[in-house]
Amino acid sequence: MTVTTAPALATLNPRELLRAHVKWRHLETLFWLATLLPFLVAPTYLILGSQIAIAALFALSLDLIVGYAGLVSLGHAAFFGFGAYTAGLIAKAGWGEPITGLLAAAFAAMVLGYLTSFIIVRISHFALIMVTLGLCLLLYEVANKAHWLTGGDDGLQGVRMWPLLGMFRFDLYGRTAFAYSLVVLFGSFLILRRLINSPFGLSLRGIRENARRMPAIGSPSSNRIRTVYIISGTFAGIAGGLLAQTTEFVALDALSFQRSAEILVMLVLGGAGRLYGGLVGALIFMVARDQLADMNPQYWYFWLGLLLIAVIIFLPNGILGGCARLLARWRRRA
Amino acid sequence: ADGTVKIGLIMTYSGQFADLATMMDNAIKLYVKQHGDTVAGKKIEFIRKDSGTGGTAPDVAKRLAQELVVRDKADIIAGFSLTPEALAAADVGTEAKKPMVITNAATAIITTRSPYFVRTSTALPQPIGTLGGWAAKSGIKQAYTMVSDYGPGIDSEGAFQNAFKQGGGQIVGSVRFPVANPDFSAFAQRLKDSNSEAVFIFVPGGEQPAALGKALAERGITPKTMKVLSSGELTNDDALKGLGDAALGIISGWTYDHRHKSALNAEFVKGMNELLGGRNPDQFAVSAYDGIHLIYEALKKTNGNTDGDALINAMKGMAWESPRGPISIDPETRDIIQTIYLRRVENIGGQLGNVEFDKVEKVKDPVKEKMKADGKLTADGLAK
Amino acid sequence: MSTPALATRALDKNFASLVVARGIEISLPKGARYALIGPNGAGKTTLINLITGMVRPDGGQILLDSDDITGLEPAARVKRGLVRTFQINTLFPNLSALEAVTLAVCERRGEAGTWWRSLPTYNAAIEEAYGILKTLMLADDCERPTRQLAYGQQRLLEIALALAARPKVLLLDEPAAGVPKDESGELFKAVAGISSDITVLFIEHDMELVFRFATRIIVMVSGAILVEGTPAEIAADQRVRDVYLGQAHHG
Amino acid sequence: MAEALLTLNDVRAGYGDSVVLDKVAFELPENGSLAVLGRNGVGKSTLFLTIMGLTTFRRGAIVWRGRDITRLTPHRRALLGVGWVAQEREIFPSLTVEENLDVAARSGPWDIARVTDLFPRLAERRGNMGNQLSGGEQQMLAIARALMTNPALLLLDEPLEGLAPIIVEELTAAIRRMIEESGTAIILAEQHAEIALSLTRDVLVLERGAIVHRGRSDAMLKDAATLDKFIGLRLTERISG
Amino acid sequence: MIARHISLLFDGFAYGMLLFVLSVGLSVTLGMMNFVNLAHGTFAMIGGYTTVMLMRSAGWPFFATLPVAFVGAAATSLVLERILYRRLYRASDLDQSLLTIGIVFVSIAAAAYVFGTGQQPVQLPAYLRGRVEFGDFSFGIYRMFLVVAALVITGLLVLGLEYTRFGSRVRACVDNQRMARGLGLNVDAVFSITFALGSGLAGLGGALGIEIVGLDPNFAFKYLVYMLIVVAVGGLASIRGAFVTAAMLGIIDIVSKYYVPEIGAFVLYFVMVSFLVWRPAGLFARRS
Ligand SMILES: Nc1ncnc2c1ncn2[C@@H]1O[C@H](COP(=O)(O)OP(=O)(O)OP(=O)(O)O)[C@@H](O)[C@H]1O
Ligand SMILES: Nc1ncnc2c1ncn2[C@@H]1O[C@H](COP(=O)(O)OP(=O)(O)OP(=O)(O)O)[C@@H](O)[C@H]1O
Ligand SMILES: [Mg+2]
Ligand SMILES: [Mg+2]
Repeated sequence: MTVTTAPALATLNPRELLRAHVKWRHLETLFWLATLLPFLVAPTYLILGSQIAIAALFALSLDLIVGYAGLVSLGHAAFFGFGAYTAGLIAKAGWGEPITGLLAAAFAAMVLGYLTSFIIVRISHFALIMVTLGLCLLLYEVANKAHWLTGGDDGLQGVRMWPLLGMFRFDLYGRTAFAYSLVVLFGSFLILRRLINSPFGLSLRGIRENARRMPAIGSPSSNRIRTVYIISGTFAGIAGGLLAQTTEFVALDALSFQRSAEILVMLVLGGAGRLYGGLVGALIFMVARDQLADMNPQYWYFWLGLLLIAVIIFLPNGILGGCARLLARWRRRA
Repeated sequence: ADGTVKIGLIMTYSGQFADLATMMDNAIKLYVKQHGDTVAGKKIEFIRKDSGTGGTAPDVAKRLAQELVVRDKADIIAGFSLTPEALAAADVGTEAKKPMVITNAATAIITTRSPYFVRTSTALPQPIGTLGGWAAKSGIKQAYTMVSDYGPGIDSEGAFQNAFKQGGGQIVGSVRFPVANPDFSAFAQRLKDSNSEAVFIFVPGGEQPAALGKALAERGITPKTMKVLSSGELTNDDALKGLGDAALGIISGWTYDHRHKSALNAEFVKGMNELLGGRNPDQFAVSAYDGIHLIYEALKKTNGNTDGDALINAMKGMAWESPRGPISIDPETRDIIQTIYLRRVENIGGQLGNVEFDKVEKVKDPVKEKMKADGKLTADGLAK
Repeated sequence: MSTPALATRALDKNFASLVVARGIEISLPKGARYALIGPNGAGKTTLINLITGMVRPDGGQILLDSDDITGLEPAARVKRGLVRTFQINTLFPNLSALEAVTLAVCERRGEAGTWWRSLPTYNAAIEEAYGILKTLMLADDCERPTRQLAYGQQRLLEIALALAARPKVLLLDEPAAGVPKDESGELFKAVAGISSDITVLFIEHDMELVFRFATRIIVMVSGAILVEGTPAEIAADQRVRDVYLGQAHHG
Repeated sequence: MAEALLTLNDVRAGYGDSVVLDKVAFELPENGSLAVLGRNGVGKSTLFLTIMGLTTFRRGAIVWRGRDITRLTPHRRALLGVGWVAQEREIFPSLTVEENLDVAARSGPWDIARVTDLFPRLAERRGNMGNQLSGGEQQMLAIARALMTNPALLLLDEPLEGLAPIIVEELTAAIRRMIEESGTAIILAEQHAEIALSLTRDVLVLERGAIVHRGRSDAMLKDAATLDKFIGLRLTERISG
Repeated sequence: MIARHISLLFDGFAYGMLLFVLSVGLSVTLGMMNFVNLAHGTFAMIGGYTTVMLMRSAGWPFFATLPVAFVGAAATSLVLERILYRRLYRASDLDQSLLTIGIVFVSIAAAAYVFGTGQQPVQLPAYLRGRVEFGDFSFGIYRMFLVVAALVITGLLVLGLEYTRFGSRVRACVDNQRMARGLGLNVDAVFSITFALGSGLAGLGGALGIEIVGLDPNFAFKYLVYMLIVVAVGGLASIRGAFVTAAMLGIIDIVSKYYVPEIGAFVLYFVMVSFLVWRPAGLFARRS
């Protein structure tokens, strides 16, 4: 055999090449159908399910900047927490209507994103990681100081949600919570999926691949970066809002470094820059943690740690990345 | 389940506050070892849930509470290392009508958030308020307060200042340090500048008590030069080991010390030493021990009936002898009524330890007493 | 005499003590084919960096169609048709050639900001990108990730990206380096062929190409312009031989 | 006659799963010189990388002075005396020019003094970071750096790219001297076929990863037909015509 | 009055030196080798427990335990480097973070299992405790000791890494492994040694830190943020940078907490953010 070059494509329509990347696969349909299974097979796991969906949305929003634009943030909890407190405070103030509350959370996070975006476009790489972290920690301290408003370390109490759509109250089993989170997740996913597969998405990957070249092809990178940062923050805020509404409680923890780090871990675990990476990562991380913690409440993270290490060693670029690679190899062999 | 009673334990088994859970869990093991695992003909079964995932995550705590109810069909939930966890889970207990026995979380208002909360640890203002009152009584004129800048810290600051002022004392200054704060020298300097006669200190357990104590010592602030008053954390075994003689003379108002003299305590300490490989139990341990005792006794009273309201009613007003002394559950607030001990750090046979030199009996949580006085409390102890 | 397509006035730039541009004055008429030559480290690439705004000048002005673009962002200059290639490949390692060029085309057409339409629906852009790749002999490898392309192929992709921007003024930094002779001939034909009213300034060390494709030649030495003239004049210039050409070349 | 310096037997190599080189075999005598010609993407650089041990090796053997080095790690090969000038120069960006040379240095005739009078420019830019050099300067540095290792075999992957004609002259002269005087062997990939052929004794033409022609350089230089067939030199004709 | 400020400054400086000894190892592994080694704290913790165990169980004197702490951490890191880190030198920052977070988890659990969840107080020898008075200045003895230790470490490292060929070799290997190999550098060896050095320093830092910041299983994670801040603001790969930054942060932190304790928690983060926005590459950026 000789040099492996692609089959002569002169005949093939180039659009097909690009469409191949974006077309909706059966596997995806399956995946989303599968998310409904818990209702039938695991009705007592719905609360966990809703929290997984929330984490998945959070991870997905992070993937936008980390996986696609290549801007690593270690402070994404800032948006998550900001959204959470917004949703929580509105409900506490007496307006417990979930959907409008969620929109408010999104808007608040968007504003926060807009304000911080001015700072973050000026830096990159390690500095960016640390600045995002720093901003998040600052926000955390502010929330802690604003005891009168946020309840500080005790957490925000008295959050009361009205029934969803005036019909479904948030029940002990978490049926409403799960359905609600799932719908929001799916909706957001569709939007973000489209965004990823748009020219804008392509330009984000361009920024990730070579920020120096972008201006030379006439791309105003910093606007793009700010836009995506704001969008990402907005969806993180939605995730936070969801958590506040479904748990009817907000704690400082929503703004903590751990949150930021944990969500990044989930994303990388699943595979950054892969659309489904965040979802898979959140799913596997949270389920693994829940199960391990039940088996061994004191030392479970020993096993979780091993899991992370194993994944990174055997499936570089996360679970999806690794699988993709194995699949490709297997295809070539065949 | 008919044959068994399921008790769900929600504690920070892992993470930053894991040591709390270590203490509490071992105390529970000890109690079961001593009193068997069947009560009123029912087998007691524990389901352990870790709420310590990634720091303090109340959403997790609440989820765990919900799952204990809907999946594990737990009859009683106990534990709650931290205030936010308890507060987040309050509604679960209320909706599911399941008793929730708090064995640590110490913010005063928790029990006012659900009629199914019962507390066997302490409401911080209990010991701290007592300490403040005692300080004023014992003729201390001025005090400076230093607390960690978070819920419990702020609670104790308030409690001490109120009690101290009511007793005629004067607060000459106060400062709050960040929760994460590796170095205290700046605050030590401020304290020194204040030339106050006495200082009240609250820091959470862990590495900070020792660090703070050392910083004070480096500034020449020791009980010899300034009266140092504090909660129990600053004078627990680990802290004292780190502090050394600089700690001699620190006065603390607290609920429990393993040196407390009583047959029951001696047995308790002995048992805990075995389980903890030589370490001595602290207030976390004893609170959990009492928590399980309360559950056992309540079950006996109801003959194994695990109906939530029945159990809560059984618990209300229950009184017994704990390793820390006589304690009871206030039927109005469902919070603990206990003896607060005033102790001084002394050298006992080459080892530093707390020596009780005074005590105030049957102390209630002053915060809720005030709420009651102001009519802010409903008949069953809930916030209006 | 029409206004020059591109001109610089007294451009200055120092890197610390090192002078890389001193009073640079060039003026390229529309449709001109200029070559910029000079010893290694003379400041040729830096000049392109200055013109395209990737390096800020210490002093001087840059005029495009006689309006001052000195203060403009690099991207904005590209939008006005001032486009460059890089001497050292500056590509998107994990994008396929097709994606990269399509991206460039979309940017030019101002479509790269829209996030609600899916990429494959941008028919025209994709076709155009594919066309460019064809002319540069990259069609067959157009869906392989850039990093997997041979160096020469990557050099070609450099130019493809530039062409995708539909330049009015095109600055090529050693476009033919790493490309076999005959292909580099094709390449220059492709570039020269694009349209006669496009102004081209190219840096090249391959004298055969220079003498063949340049209508005029600018010679830079240590940050300053030494001479400017027709190929014949330059080939004859003794100073140019001494500092740059060496003895082998005789017109 | 003495054993060959470097021998490749039926080598198949590539990147990961994709195979690039196949059935590549040749022998290079001590202080021999070999030109490797071919269009873009035929595998010239891959050949060099394979000799350095930096590709996925699949079949065949590489023998160095009678010793099989097929499984030897790259740095050991370098220590044996293989010097490599990568096509993309691969200067260390966070090292100064001087440090770039210094990290490579091994005892022998070539030292900083000697390389800097081959490329005086480098002396002037001594303190610059690797990424603050002009393209040509980087090329010079890459060559100089390889020389600092005082190799017995020098792999030159398009070393003339981006160099001013006058430098090219000096460099080619230097290479010629190396082959003739210091007895260094070279393998040279170059787009300027004439220069490559005029510098070397033997030539080898690759196409799609396989050797399609081997012979004497001078012969090929004269034989326009073959040249045309494999690399096409119409260009020169066009210019003259 | 003056005396108070002198001792404040001194305490700030000493606190800075604490941050320095905790972080300097990281500016080797993360800075020089740019491996996102979030498990730095793990190696610090190993050093800490080594010291505690030797002092408590084996009754070693404090000073004797320090070299062991260094070696212990270095040795452990060598093993991990062989089986784990080495595979990821070329991987993305993200993969590296994931691996090292995994290691942190494992190490915290392991420490909790082996040593228990409690604090590990140490009793320093008398001559390191308490304070000395110069007139009306008073300085903690241990703080002075920390300062000296930090100065020594800095001196040695600057000499060893910034003025020797080894330093540039490391940077070469980090810049471009393939080329470094091609030039005959034994990349694996260089990395192993450097990594061991960084982790050894972490271990030493951990041992020196206990007295002030205590030691429990969470140590591996608790101070990570501080470590990262020092390295980031100081500029990757710059030992001097780490030193100056640590000193500066320490002083700013202490002084601000003294004058405006209300915002005590903000200052450090605020300073970091503004510095990084002003100088993204850090104060003493080595790379250009
Ligand atoms: N960022 C920088 N800092 C300092 N000096 C630099 C920097 N960039 C380039 N230089 C120096 O400026 C001079 C001009 O560089 P430039 O790339 O313009 O040369 P050139 O004419 O393009 O050379 P070549 O023909 O080799 O590409 C070189 O000597 C180079 O060392
Ligand atoms: N990292 C890689 N992964 C996969 N394939 C590669 C990689 N690098 C090169 N190739 C492929 O290997 C083949 C040979 O590449 P190589 O760089 O050896 O060609 P070359 O002869 O050096 O070309 P040039 O003259 O442009 O330098 C090309 O088809 C190229 O696409
Ligand atoms: Mg140049
Ligand atoms: Mg090549």
